[in-house]
Amino acid sequence: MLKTNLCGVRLKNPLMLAAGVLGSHASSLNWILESGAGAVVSKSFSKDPNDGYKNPTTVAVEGGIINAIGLSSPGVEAFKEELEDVNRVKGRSIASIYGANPEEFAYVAGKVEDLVDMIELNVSCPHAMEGYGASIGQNPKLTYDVVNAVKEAVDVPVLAKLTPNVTDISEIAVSAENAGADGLTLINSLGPGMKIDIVTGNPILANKFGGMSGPAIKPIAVRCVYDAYEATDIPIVGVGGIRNYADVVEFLYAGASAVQIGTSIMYEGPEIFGRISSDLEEFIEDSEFDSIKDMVGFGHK
Amino acid sequence: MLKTNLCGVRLKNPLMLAAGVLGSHASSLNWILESGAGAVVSKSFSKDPNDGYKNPTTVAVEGGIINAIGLSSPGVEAFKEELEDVNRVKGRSIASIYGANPEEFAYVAGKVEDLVDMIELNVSCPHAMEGYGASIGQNPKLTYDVVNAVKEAVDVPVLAKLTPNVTDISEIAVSAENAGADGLTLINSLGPGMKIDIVTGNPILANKFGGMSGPAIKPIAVRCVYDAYEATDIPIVGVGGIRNYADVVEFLYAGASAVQIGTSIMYEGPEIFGRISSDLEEFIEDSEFDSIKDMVGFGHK
Amino acid sequence: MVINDGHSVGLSFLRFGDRMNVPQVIEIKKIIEETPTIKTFIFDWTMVGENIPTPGQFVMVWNFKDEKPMSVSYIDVHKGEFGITVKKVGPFTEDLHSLKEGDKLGIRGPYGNGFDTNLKGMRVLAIGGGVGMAPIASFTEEALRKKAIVDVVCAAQTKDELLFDERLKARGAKVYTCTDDGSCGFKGFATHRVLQLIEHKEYDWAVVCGPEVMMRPLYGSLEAHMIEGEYSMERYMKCAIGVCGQCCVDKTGWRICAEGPVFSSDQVSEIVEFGKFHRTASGLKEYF
Amino acid sequence: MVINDGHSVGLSFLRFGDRMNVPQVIEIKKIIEETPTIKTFIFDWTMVGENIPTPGQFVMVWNFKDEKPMSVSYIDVHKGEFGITVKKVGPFTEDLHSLKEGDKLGIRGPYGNGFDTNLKGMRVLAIGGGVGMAPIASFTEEALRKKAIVDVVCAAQTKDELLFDERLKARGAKVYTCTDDGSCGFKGFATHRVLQLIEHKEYDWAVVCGPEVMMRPLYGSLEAHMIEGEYSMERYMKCAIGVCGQCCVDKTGWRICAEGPVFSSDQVSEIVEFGKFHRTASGLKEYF
Ligand SMILES: Cc1cc2nc3c(=O)[nH]c(=O)nc-3n(C[C@H](O)[C@H](O)[C@H](O)COP(=O)(O)OP(=O)(O)OC[C@H]3O[C@@H](n4cnc5c(N)ncnc54)[C@H](O)[C@@H]3O)c2cc1C
Ligand SMILES: Cc1cc2nc3c(=O)[nH]c(=O)nc-3n(C[C@H](O)[C@H](O)[C@H](O)COP(=O)(O)OP(=O)(O)OC[C@H]3O[C@@H](n4cnc5c(N)ncnc54)[C@H](O)[C@@H]3O)c2cc1C
Ligand SMILES: Cc1cc2nc3c(=O)[nH]c(=O)nc-3n(C[C@H](O)[C@H](O)[C@H](O)COP(=O)(O)O)c2cc1C
Ligand SMILES: Cc1cc2nc3c(=O)[nH]c(=O)nc-3n(C[C@H](O)[C@H](O)[C@H](O)COP(=O)(O)O)c2cc1C
Ligand code: FES
Ligand code: FES
Repeated sequence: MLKTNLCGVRLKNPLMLAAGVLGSHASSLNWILESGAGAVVSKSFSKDPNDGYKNPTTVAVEGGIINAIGLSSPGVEAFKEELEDVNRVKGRSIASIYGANPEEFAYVAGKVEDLVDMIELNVSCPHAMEGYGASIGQNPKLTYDVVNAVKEAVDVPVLAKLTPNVTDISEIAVSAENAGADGLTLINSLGPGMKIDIVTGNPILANKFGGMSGPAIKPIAVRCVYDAYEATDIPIVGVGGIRNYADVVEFLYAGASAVQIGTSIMYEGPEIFGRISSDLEEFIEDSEFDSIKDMVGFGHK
Repeated sequence: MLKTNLCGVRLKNPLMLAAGVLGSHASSLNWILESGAGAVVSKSFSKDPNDGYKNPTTVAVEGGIINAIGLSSPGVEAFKEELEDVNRVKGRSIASIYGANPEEFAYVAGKVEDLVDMIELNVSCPHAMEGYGASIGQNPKLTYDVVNAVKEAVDVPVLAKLTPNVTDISEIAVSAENAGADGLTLINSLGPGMKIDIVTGNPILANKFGGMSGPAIKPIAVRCVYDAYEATDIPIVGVGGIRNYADVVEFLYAGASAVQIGTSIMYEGPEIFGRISSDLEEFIEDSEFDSIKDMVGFGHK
Repeated sequence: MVINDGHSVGLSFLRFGDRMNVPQVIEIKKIIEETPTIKTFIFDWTMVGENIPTPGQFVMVWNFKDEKPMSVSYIDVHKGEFGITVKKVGPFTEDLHSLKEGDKLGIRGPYGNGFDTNLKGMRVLAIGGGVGMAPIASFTEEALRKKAIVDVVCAAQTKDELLFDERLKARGAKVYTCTDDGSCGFKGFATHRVLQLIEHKEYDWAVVCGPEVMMRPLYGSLEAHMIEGEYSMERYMKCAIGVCGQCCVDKTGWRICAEGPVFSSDQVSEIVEFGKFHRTASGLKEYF
Repeated sequence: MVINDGHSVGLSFLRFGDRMNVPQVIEIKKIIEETPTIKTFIFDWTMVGENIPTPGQFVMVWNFKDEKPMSVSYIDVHKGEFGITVKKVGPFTEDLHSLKEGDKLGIRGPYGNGFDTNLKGMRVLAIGGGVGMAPIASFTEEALRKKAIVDVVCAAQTKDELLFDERLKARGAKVYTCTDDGSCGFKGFATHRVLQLIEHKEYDWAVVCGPEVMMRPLYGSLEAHMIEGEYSMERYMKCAIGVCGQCCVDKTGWRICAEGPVFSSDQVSEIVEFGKFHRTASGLKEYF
């Protein structure tokens, strides 16, 4: 009943682990699959190793956390070993990758495409090509170039994961679609936000700013999915603040074909996947829907 | 001890009522002044009357609400009567205005400048000049034009209130500064966000989307203030999610010279102003600061 | 987990106050035709904490096109039911009247302060005009339960439109009906009926709900007779959670949705617009 | 309202779990020089609910430049105090060692599962190597309070570096010291000392904390002697709240910060990397 399909890839249910949360090792990815996720997305990794930012890298805020892990990554060579150990019998494995430019994205994607079912492009990292501190995903042209380069390099389906921190998310979504993205993942963390300690005046995160995630960002994530569903014709993976089956239903209605869960694992543990699966199944049984597919976009009327 | 100064206007304390919250009538504005606010900002009003959107216009979300009141306004002529009745002995009165183009903004500002201490420009409303649904405050050029037109029309200090829903808030802030804004107010409501009812599939707000406000948006508001403080040299009024004195301190450290409080009145009532004043005073007494001014920007080091 | 209660599971991470502020979509359990223009709608309701409605409070009702305030006219905490009673006056209320049992509505609340019902042993005059009888009915039942002695003046334009007179009689209140056309009981306005009553009978407390053009002169008469009490007011509502400011009244600024809708006689004297004007959705004044 | 407790007022709208996850900036109440390289820092702490640390748990310590995990080495719920014990090994710990009483640090937590201390009447062998004695000390005090019989093997490289041997002796534990250079007690590694002990004495339970190169062979010996127990592990930590995945261990994927840092003998057998490798900040494996 929860079975569905995303860009031609079959999923036992529409619940996926979000990138960067318990996604650094095969062992934790497998634990999440065993806990009931239909697919897992790895922590974003790059060509070369990267330590990320100093601690504090996370701090709690109302309704969630802000984080600036800083895209720590052991580099693609080391991470291939992890991907090889992911138990793809239990569920689907998706590699999240990042890079400084289209070539780096294409290189990393090519290195791992045989080991995964899909590739997700984290185009929300600061880019090196222009002088200022924006990110690839805040620029339609750069987004196009990255998606395009990866699509030319690999055969597995490619998801473009977009940042909500733009004036017009539909514009970026359309760019990614035009570049050949098989699907979109919305949203990466919000803001960024910051929290300042009132005793010392220090911004708490070592990086000062961090992306916001958790239940507080859900209304904005749902709206981004809703907008992108109207603007494009490719499947959408909804992510941002999901903590229970009702949140999943909201994302499906908004137009998501599948969803990802990240921060709420902090409150609920990996068991969240099993719990939401069974609640969702019960919801569908009690409803007039026959399948996940029926629910996708139901909020557009 | 809490006395301070914003764009040359003296304030008995840095706490102000945010636009659109209990700001439609002189009576509620006076109530807020009596409750201890240093200044009140009116609900944004326009040249002509406007009913706003149908209900539901607000719905609760994690850590706040989303609202799409739709800028209801009785029009400037009717609103002048309210402004005349504001008790400016108790505190400062600020008119928040909106319009479809620079001329309308200037017209409305000119009509009320004698009745208020400052004017705040709500440049976050959808504009009529171009075809798409963005807002003036998402476009540096339009922001410049509106601020410039109002500055030429009036003598009272002018605050430009900006939306956080842009790729780069510093860019807009600098535009407003270049156009002559005396100060900036950051941030208007976030997103927008949406909430969909899972039983019927209906977006709950009649307008489908609504701006998010309340404690959940604070990290993003603090970051916007922090960024604008680095990018400009004009005073900043911080707003977004303030619920207690610690939140106020955070905004001051980030670079705000004064703050506004809106949604938290829903949880705390108008008494929030008196409570925060006295907590803030105690905080300053126990600290090494001598005044509000000392605290402004303390988080930048 | 069933779909309705599932919905509240979906909200279980909102704090209690926040959860109240999201419409709960539930089925209409029962519809009662009270008069040719008035129907009562009964709902199942989880009676816990602030969720439990009290007389004088209201809920916001969402018909998926608009959302409007309606007083709670019926409360059974034990059975887990409450009701609203709706008079057909325009597009929204017409739409509600077209619904059938089993149809769904979104409900959030209850909101507002409600009436004081701790009136044991007191002689209470409860006055309702038209659909203003809705909160008067739930008030009277609760006050009677708390051993008050309640006389009700039930006013309507005509006999067929008398609301809840039988229901309250059956509960033990003394009910005085009064119709504009004299088709039942006293002929004339509630104001006159009340004047007659209070000149001949002693009351310790009054509770009033109805059109403000009715409440204004009533307030004068009751004050003249030194009968204190509470008055329930209506203003155009948007948020109902005390933020938008739409429902604030001159000169105090009080929010009908938060400090009200019920005000004491003393408070009413400070509400200068009482009986004079209210404001439309845009905020423009409209005189009665 | 004072400035410190003011800070928690500022957090009072975060739910409890969230509040724990924001550093509370507090003064160092007392600093104790334990050995030439180890200092203990004592803090005042509000002892309510999940805020109360238990032996084996850790806190994240923020020195305004970096943030690192430190075990709780001392707990006095009654006095409202807890302590951490820090060995100088690099930039962060050196900075802590340079601080004076009255200086401030940010503390969040406590985190992790902690040791089982309900061991009434059981004969317990508690083994700590180096600064691994920090959680062993708070464990031993709590277990003694709960009427366990505790023998402690306190290991260090040299006599001056022995940690908490006197403190635990004073509390009623039998303490066996052991130094690599033989400057005090047994000469040699803890592993050997323990082997000697368990061949001659019966134990029902063991509790171990120290370098993994020490714990790995100890685990072998204790298992061989059928002595079950708990082992406290360390991994590079970032979030400490179970989201970043940095601290997960092969093959189970368990998070040291959430499912750990304490694991039972049975669990340890499933942690294949135990004693073999850990991961650096970038995620690269580093073999011991
Ligand atoms: C606290 C409170 C309790 C109420 N209780 C009841 C009740 O128990 N039974 C009942 O039948 N009616 C009640 N009302 C009035 C009810 O809300 C209106 O009759 C209804 O909104 C009319 O909507 P409509 O579209 O049918 O008519 P419309 O033609 O739109 O309006 C008719 C009149 O209703 C009022 N109204 C319209 N929209 C609103 C709004 N959003 N908020 C407040 N008033 C509005 C206006 O005065 C308007 O002139 C209550 C109102 C308030 C404020
Ligand atoms: C659960 C737990 C409890 C701990 N309890 C104590 C204790 O009670 N007393 C004590 O002295 N030390 C304790 N440590 C170790 C302590 O965190 C490190 O000694 C400290 O982080 C070293 O930082 P540095 O900058 O001084 O040295 P560095 O030169 O940066 O590091 C020295 C070694 O410390 C470890 N380390 C560095 N950063 C981290 C990090 N963020 N998380 C985990 N390990 C890190 C690494 O293995 C590194 O090789 C504990 C560690 C963990 C995981
Ligand atoms: C600690 C942490 C690390 C993250 N790392 C990544 C990452 O490496 N790549 C990425 O695309 N998104 C990353 N994200 C964003 C999440 O994948 C997700 O988009 C976001 O957190 C919103 O979902 P949530 O509210 O369910 O967490 C990270 C989020 C968190 C909390
Ligand atoms: C119900 C409501 C109405 C608002 N109306 C206006 C408005 O008319 N003009 C404006 O500039 N901002 C308006 N705002 C935004 C607030 O002024 C403020 O910027 C925002 O809510 C963030 O602050 P808060 O979290 O303290 O509410 C409104 C906010 C709310 C909740
Ligand atoms: S209806 Fe919004 S404040 Fe009362
Ligand atoms: S340190 Fe982040 S999951 Fe353990």
